[in-house]
Amino acid sequence: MTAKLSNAQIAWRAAQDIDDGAYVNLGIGFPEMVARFQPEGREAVFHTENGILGFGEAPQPGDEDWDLINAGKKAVTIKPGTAFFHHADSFAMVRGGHLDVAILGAYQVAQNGDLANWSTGPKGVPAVGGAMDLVHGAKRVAVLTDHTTKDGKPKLVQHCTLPLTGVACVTRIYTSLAVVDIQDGHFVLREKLVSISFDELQSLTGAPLHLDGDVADLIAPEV
Amino acid sequence: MTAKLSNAQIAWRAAQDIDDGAYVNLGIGFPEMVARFQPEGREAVFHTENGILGFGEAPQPGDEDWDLINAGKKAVTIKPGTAFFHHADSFAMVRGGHLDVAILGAYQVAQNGDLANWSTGPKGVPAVGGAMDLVHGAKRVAVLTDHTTKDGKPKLVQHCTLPLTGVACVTRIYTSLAVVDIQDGHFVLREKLVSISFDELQSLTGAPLHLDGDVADLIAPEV
Amino acid sequence: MDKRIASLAEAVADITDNATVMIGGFGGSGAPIELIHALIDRYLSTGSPGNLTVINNNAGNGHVGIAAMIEQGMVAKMICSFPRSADPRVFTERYLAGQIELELVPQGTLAERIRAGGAGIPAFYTPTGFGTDLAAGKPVAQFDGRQYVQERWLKADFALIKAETGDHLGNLTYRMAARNFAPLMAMAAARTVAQVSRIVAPGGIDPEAVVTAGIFVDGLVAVPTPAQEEVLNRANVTYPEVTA
Amino acid sequence: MDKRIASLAEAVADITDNATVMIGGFGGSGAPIELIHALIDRYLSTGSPGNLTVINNNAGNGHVGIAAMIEQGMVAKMICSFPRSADPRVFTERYLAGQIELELVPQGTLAERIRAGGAGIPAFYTPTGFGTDLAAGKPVAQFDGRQYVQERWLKADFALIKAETGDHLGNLTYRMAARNFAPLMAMAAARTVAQVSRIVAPGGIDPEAVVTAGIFVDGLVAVPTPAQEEVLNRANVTYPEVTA
Repeated sequence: MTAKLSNAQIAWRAAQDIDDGAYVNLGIGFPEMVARFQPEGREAVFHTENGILGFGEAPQPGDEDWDLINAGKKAVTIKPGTAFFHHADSFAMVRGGHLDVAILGAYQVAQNGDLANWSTGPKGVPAVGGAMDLVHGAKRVAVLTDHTTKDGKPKLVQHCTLPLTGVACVTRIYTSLAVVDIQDGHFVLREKLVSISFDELQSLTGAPLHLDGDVADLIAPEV
Repeated sequence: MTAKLSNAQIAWRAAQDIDDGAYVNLGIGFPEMVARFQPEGREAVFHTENGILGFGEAPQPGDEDWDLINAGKKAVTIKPGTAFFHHADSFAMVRGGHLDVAILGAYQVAQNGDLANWSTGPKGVPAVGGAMDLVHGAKRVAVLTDHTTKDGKPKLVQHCTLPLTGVACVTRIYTSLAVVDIQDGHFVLREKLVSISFDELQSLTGAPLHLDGDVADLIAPEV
Repeated sequence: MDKRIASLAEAVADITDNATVMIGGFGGSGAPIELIHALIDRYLSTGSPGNLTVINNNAGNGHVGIAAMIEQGMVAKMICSFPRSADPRVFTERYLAGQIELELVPQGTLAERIRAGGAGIPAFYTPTGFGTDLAAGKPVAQFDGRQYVQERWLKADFALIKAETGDHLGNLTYRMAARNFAPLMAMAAARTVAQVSRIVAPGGIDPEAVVTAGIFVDGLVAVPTPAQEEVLNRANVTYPEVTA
Repeated sequence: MDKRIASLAEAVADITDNATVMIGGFGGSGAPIELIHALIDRYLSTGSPGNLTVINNNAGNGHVGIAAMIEQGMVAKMICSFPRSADPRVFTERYLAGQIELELVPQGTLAERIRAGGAGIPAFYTPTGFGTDLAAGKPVAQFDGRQYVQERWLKADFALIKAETGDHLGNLTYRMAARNFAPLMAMAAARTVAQVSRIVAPGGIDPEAVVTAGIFVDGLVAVPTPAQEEVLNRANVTYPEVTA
């Protein structure tokens, strides 16, 4: 069993790439952790689909106001400079290319940037939310994911077999083992854990990992 | 020379057809006079393209605030219940069918409801403003006009010869001599001045005047 | 002009069988619980309105609000982006049993389709959903080298929304993120009724602060201390209350 | 984050030759006179930016603001709905002499095209203009038995707008009908600069009252007592002042 980053560490790594003042949308669940790890001196402005820009952290338990929630229906708070708006204006921000980065989870990402993250197939109740809008709006669409499924199958694949969220939309993938860019229809390896060899990583990846310059060490603190 | 209604009297007549609480847009110039003649006990809500609903009368000279103007760039006032909004919301009100009536001027109206009121031809500087939006938005599109041009030519015509503002959009015409509806591609005479015969009126009209029930007397007070 | 309606029962009296009803809210924020429950009351006492198509971001949570409408069998079809919730059993069971239809729409497309309905735009192009199952069968077109999907407007017979302050003319303000879909739905429905926490005379809302102008609102009913769906669900409330 | 810009000159420094510039305002209400005049100053001292395409509802009035830009020869093309005014001579003379291009757009279509540019909607259908000269050559389509014209989004390299209060993050409020096109243009331009009468720290604007969220604004510059175009024109002001 290879050592790998925890979800929190993956989120930490993704947070390092967010500039001060960036407008950011974090997907429901795991990607929401990114907000905790903003580097010292940088402050991103967080957008949530249901009509808030610049919201703050979760309130103390018992202080929730259920008119003040994020897209995951979790209570948030306002900060100086928060703005409220309706859903059409909210998605104008998304679709109009005004967000600097959207960070989402994934079931599968293909080497051309196709993303599958909303449906595991025809069974059950389908639900999409704002994911299909986010992947075609933000300037950068990043994915946070374990490098493989629980049973060891690649999540970085040649072609997605699950229903697509968007075509050729992902620009960077932060996994439990590596940082991979999508470039000209290829996976390009940017960083990997020191503890894993290129060949091992390739064997856990469903499509060729290309090289474009040095591969840096992927290092994340205990968080 | 036949007796005819003054512009103010035409505006008065049009005002009688506006219900209490109706949402109304009045075109620049002559149609603006309609606001003066709201019948006792009725109060319409006036919309102006540049983002005000429910504005009030002109301010006293010297009291103008030039951030508070109507589409004709004339100063207006606010009233209790006024709302401000941006241009896209303003034309959502128009295009979305939320206005009860738009009242406009005309160069020509055709028997199928085509309206020409924005351009007298290729000479000069063309300018359209919101007219083309208004004619396709309001539930009723009424026109105020002299029955003929200054040199006696019909303004109610078989086909417009001037550039169109909109196709098959006008529903009623208030002229200096008559009230005429557009119905199934025909002019239908509803009211005429007592002093003019049907044949005289027909001779001043560029397409057949149909009858559908009684023709009422067109009576307007001195205003 | 005075658009005030005296009672919740009166506010929902015009909704007919087979109607399409937009209901404001995103999860519990902005959910017009009292209007919805008044509609359920009417259905339970008269058998109408039934066979409704409901447009909302979600498909109900727990056993109150839209979930309670579904539970009572009033809803034939949901148009929504995210029919999941903390307790989605009511919708899920009926959906899996084929007893309720679902039209799944990406959230931004849902919002834009409703706005388009209100703004007189019959169709528009969006990059959202291109190449996915949710765009299957829809016209596509290329603009400036990029592919887009054509989406149609969405209109409704009625909209039931929750606002914060309303004046007699129907001008509305909202409370924080409870705004969400309400201003759009108010534009897109033939008849819009708002429940508001506070009714004021015209002039009681700053003209700059009006979010929904009165032209989009047909009636408003005062509900001074509205229930919050999230709070009801955390208390395991069922509507109507099961009495022994 | 602090989007304040120290001077008007700095605020307009990035605008390049051949740029497309949206300028807020409807007639004099909302016209960002000080930003426009700063741009004219730059042009007069450096010869740049020239050959501009300007998007505004009108085409200038008198000899200040956009009329003064045209008079100085900076503007190659106007996109507007109503190039008439109390004193339209500057535009009229150049237009009739073939020295300036005009794209005439119905006012509601102009607003919606700008909103579409800001909202990522590359094209939409509208009933406006169908069957008229202004729709000549545009695709048409039928929806539910009615004919519509396809219109494209409108974007710009820069937007210059006037607002009332702005905070350091770029959140803006407007003053009465001076709002008009500004919130749309702020969305549709790659770079938006606002002149504001008052700058406040974040928190100085009620989150409910924000009309333009900071995400749409790149810079703001304080102009505490802005000139009103209408007042300048009634006083027969010419910019720049003709000195003896």
